[in-house]
Amino acid sequence: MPRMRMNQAITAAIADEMRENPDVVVFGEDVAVAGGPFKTSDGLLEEFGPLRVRDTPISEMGFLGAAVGAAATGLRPVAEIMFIEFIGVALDQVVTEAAKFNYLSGGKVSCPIVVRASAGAGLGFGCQHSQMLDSWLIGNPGLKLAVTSGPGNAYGLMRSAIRDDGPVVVLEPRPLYAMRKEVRTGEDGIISLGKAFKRVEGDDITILALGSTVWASLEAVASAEGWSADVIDLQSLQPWDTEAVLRSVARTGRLATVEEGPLAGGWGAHVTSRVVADLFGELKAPPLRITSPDTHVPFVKELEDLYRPGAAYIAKQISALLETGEVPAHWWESEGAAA
Amino acid sequence: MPRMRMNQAITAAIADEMRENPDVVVFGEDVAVAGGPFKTSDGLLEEFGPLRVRDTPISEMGFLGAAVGAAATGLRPVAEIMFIEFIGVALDQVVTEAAKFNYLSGGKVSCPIVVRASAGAGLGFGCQHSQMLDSWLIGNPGLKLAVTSGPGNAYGLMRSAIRDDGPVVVLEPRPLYAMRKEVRTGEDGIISLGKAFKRVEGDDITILALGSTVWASLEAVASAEGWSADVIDLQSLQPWDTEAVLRSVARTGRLATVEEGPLAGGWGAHVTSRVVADLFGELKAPPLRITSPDTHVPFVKELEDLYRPGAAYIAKQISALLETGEVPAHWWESEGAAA
Amino acid sequence: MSSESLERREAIRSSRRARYERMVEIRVLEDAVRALFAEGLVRGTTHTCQGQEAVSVGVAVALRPTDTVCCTYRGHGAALALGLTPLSVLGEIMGKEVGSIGGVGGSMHLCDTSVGLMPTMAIVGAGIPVAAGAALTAQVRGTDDVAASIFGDGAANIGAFHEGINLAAIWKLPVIFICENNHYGEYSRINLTTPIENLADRAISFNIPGEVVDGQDLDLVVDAVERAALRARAGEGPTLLEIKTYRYSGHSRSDTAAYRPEGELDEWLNRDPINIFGARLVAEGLLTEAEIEEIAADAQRAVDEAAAVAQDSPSAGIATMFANV
Amino acid sequence: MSSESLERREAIRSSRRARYERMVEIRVLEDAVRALFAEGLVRGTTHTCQGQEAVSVGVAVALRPTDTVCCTYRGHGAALALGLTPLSVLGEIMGKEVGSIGGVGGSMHLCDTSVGLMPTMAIVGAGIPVAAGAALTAQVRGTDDVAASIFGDGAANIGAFHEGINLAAIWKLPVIFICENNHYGEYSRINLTTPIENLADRAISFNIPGEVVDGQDLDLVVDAVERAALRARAGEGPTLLEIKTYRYSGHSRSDTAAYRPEGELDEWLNRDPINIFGARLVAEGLLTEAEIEEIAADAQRAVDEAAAVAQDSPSAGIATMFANV
Ligand SMILES: Cc1ncc(C[n+]2csc(CCOP(=O)(O)OP(=O)(O)O)c2C)c(N)n1
Ligand SMILES: Cc1ncc(C[n+]2csc(CCOP(=O)(O)OP(=O)(O)O)c2C)c(N)n1
Ligand SMILES: [Mg+2]
Ligand SMILES: [Mg+2]
Repeated sequence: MPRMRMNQAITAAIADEMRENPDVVVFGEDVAVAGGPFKTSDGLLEEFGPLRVRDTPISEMGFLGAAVGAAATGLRPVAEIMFIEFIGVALDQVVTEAAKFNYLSGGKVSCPIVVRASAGAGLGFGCQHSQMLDSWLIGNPGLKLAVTSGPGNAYGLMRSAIRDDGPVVVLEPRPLYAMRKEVRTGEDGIISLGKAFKRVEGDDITILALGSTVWASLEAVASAEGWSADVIDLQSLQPWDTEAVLRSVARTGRLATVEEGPLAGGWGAHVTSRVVADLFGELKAPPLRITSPDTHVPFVKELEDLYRPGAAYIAKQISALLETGEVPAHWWESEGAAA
Repeated sequence: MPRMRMNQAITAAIADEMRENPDVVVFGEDVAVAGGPFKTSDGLLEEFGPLRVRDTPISEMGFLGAAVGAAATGLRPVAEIMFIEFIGVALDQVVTEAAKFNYLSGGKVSCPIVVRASAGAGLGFGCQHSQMLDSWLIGNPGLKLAVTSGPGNAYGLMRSAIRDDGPVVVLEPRPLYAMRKEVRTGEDGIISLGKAFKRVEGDDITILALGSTVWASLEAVASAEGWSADVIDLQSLQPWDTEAVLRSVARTGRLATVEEGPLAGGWGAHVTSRVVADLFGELKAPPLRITSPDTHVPFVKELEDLYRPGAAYIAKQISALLETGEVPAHWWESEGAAA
Repeated sequence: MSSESLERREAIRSSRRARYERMVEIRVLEDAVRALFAEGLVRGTTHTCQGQEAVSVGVAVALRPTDTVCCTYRGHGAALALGLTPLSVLGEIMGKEVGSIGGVGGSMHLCDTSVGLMPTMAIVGAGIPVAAGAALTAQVRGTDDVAASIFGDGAANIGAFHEGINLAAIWKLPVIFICENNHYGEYSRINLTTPIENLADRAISFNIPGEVVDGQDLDLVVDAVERAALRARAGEGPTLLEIKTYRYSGHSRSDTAAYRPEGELDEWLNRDPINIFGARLVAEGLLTEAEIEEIAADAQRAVDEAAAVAQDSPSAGIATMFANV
Repeated sequence: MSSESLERREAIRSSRRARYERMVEIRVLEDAVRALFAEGLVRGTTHTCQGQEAVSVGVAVALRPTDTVCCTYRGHGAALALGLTPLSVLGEIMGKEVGSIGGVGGSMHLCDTSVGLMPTMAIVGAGIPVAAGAALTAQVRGTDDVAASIFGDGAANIGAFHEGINLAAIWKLPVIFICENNHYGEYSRINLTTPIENLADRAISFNIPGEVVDGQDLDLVVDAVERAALRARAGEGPTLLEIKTYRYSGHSRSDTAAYRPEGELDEWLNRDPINIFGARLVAEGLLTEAEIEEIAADAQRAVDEAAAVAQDSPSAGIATMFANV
């Protein structure tokens, strides 16, 4: 299996789909000549030419709209939103057009667009360039949403996203672009949307993580004393792998979600509400949400590190839950935390 | 107390604030000469003149951006988004600019904008004009969110929203514009953002409702046999009245949220996850979410009525919860429902 | 339905008389729609296009059925012109299974891919970049299809207009931007929201041709769209057409259009597109006055019958709520 | 800090020599910023403006401190020109309490209301309608303040540009739209993304004056912005200025600008705004060659000192995470 960085794995997935299917086209700001601001499309222009790989003006509404029209007439556009925040100028095309076209055509017009976007904190880009923003995207019927956590699923999810007949948003945590791992490529490497991946198995609690928090969670578990956990990388949020999650929680009896992003509107609430509805009687403790505080992403490293749930904090919260059977306070609620 | 329709109460609230504060200005598409597509600004142009009450081009990004700039320099703009879906072309200005300006100015630039929007299903406007879309708005630090359920709180919340020093979105369920009730006007009628309102008191369960679902919930409770409920109109989603909700659930031991909108990403999950975290040991049953299915809003009346949680369905779900101690299936999961 | 749509489309492409008939059909259907709403037989809202028939028919004549067309909520006329049957349009408006998308959409949401009609969009301006995207497909595949977006004067002030046309210009996409200037966006006259006289001048921003077209004269509309289509098919890129016309009715169901200056409607009624084209066909010897009466009666009969059939048809069933999500 | 900002602002408004000094200060500070990043002393990203100093200083000279200015992430030059001190800019870039917003923002986020600088925005085009809104405040209150938005050539392709200018035009708002055309949006030369030669021509879409300005000549920039401000203060509405200039550095920290055609940078270096203005002041007898050297050395010293002070200052503390949300 080849070793690659996450950005290379994304490029490889797109290239593999482009080789198989002439309908796949790629566009976005500086994705062609420059190979992408994060080098997620390096070499595509050279291999597939300027008809299929294009730089756009700074016009997110324009080029996502063009992706919708191209998809509705037979292409499979992969469009890049450089930072997910920028979808705020173009959300309409994704959620109100693309996600409804199949419905609004009586099933005649499918809209297979992939919107890729870098997301998340960790690199000191400040509060308009550091959010996950999954909360904007999870509650829109007709729209799928996946989040990559490394080269392997970045490859596998991207291929599924391109093959999917509806619109899919793929969030790529920016700090992970440089992560290098072995990647199963080819058909075997494809990961279905909606499938979670259990990264570690354990007994006392089920930890659900996504993107960057997968690694923090694994680190927390590795250092855990006296307890073990299932660590499940959800991979997809819409749809999400209800079955895998319920199965795990039914066994462990406890649930923690580890989310990068505000408590308010975070995906953990959505998943938790379902788990509680189904497994209330079997839960040994209240579900625990480990999130960022309800504030903007700070620029300074020490603060940004605090913003993102880290391994030590995750371990601490889970240990507290296991010990007391109660949900501990968030760090920012503890006495003197913000002083 | 004067009797008024909800749209008149909104107009009255804006007018009262405009009389007290010359910085309050109003704009949006056809809000001035025509008095608003839903007559929520009727007469304002006549009383306050064209400097303060303006029709805009069809440019949501443009006029919400102008609201941000005007607010940042001292005015208090009340801008109308005709149907909340249209914020999809302008979300950036509300969530990425307005909500962050105070932070990004070290507290020097507050951004007191009010974005009013009609929302929700019930009038046969089809799937691009019938959603609540609270899920786009709840997870953005710095942004407040209120939902009116009738003339009284439409008046009271609107006045608070205009006085608030940060950006506030107020969702106004469209079918309620015509609802006529007595309204407490003046200072006494003002309702703080973040305060819930208990509309009925009962013992067996706490029902949290918002907007249109308040009325469906009250009807369900009125017809309930063998059980009674606290019916709490949340009124605000961001911030939401954690204290009132926890107090009630601590007493009743059970929780149901009644949401118009998809299960995925709905506000009920957010509230539920908090209640479960705090009151796990005291809950007598799993929290129940009563929502719309994860689909687009259908046009036909019978289907749209099904889409919106109705009184009979609410009563049925709650009765089932009380009887079995388990969360019943959603109607669309029942055998043959979709046949 | 789709072969019937195609036939209806070919009819107006090949016959001038059929074009007249189609304009009349649109007028009669739109009047019927307003009546149905007035009687409370239909719910929701509707946006009719009486007075603008020559634009719809002109575009449909000039384009091929394999071309793609993006329309707005004010889409009944364009849909009928492109080929959809009165039954499929009325059925949709009434929420019936026989409607063009099975009744799940209502008045604002029609679609028929067999004649190139994309889902009509109820968000102002949304169809502009979408049409550019459809043109991209043609460009990538090397076909000579074109795409068109029909949108209103009000839409010329929204960002998607600027971004969509700019993108099409820089990529030289085969797309025609058709601004159907009926002089009003909802209740606002264009001069109150738009600082220039001719929206066609905005073409300068994108270095593409922009042309003002008389929308009350069907032949001129056909001409202009044909020329733009020729350019597009030849790889010369997009064109912006501003077709000036007038909306006889209010903006939507509930609007009485009291905001119009006195006499304005009458002036436009004097230049009614159906009358203008009818008189021309009479002068050309292609129609007689008696046939004109007949055509009106036939259209009325056909629309009434379609309305009756739709009325008696089953509504969209519960399964449609969950299909195609 | 705010009275110091005001003083620094008044300095360049009243003294030509101070304008020269300020341009030099900007150049030196931007070079220092790149060095700090290169050394790994600062994290995140940064966008510097070497070569564009005359635009920043020209705007700041022509406008009053009570006017409002919206800038982008490429805002260090404008901030210094408007009056912010090197310490407040460098402090912010380094995330220090002494930074203009206390270090919570970083390089892309500066603000100082005492000289009219709104929070700088890292979303392309966002400041354009925001400036229109600030102008609305002046119009509603009847003051003669104006607002300005400084944005790039790339921003002229985003919807907010179209909507913001159109709104300002129809409302005749006292606002100046300043397109700082440095010929590149990230790694794309303007001709690859924009189908017209002069972005000023887009003013035609809004029926407002549009003017191309030589951005390497400070006096011409001051002139053009002053004229536009006069119009605005007189109630005549907005103006679109396209100020042509060049970005000597790459787009951001990591960009080496390898995509530039050979010789292009050299051509622009030949028309360096600091040299042009310096030579003019020498010709006018306002500066000597020796003073020019001194000014450079002084600026270097001042910037180095500010950097050292910032370096030794406390970082934004944990309380700032929760303040002002
Ligand atoms: C983004 C957006 N803003 C506002 C609306 C509400 N709206 C529907 S139609 C309309 C007027 C459009 O005018 P115009 O573009 O001239 O088209 P016409 O209705 O005259 O055909 C408006 C404002 C909308 N549907 N979408
Ligand atoms: C809406 C949006 N899209 C994309 C970006 C990413 N981006 C940041 S700067 C930039 C280039 C802007 O070019 P230009 O407007 O010419 O300004 P310059 O950087 O040259 O000063 C881009 C694409 C962004 N910040 N916001
Ligand atoms: Mg119109
Ligand atoms: Mg530039």
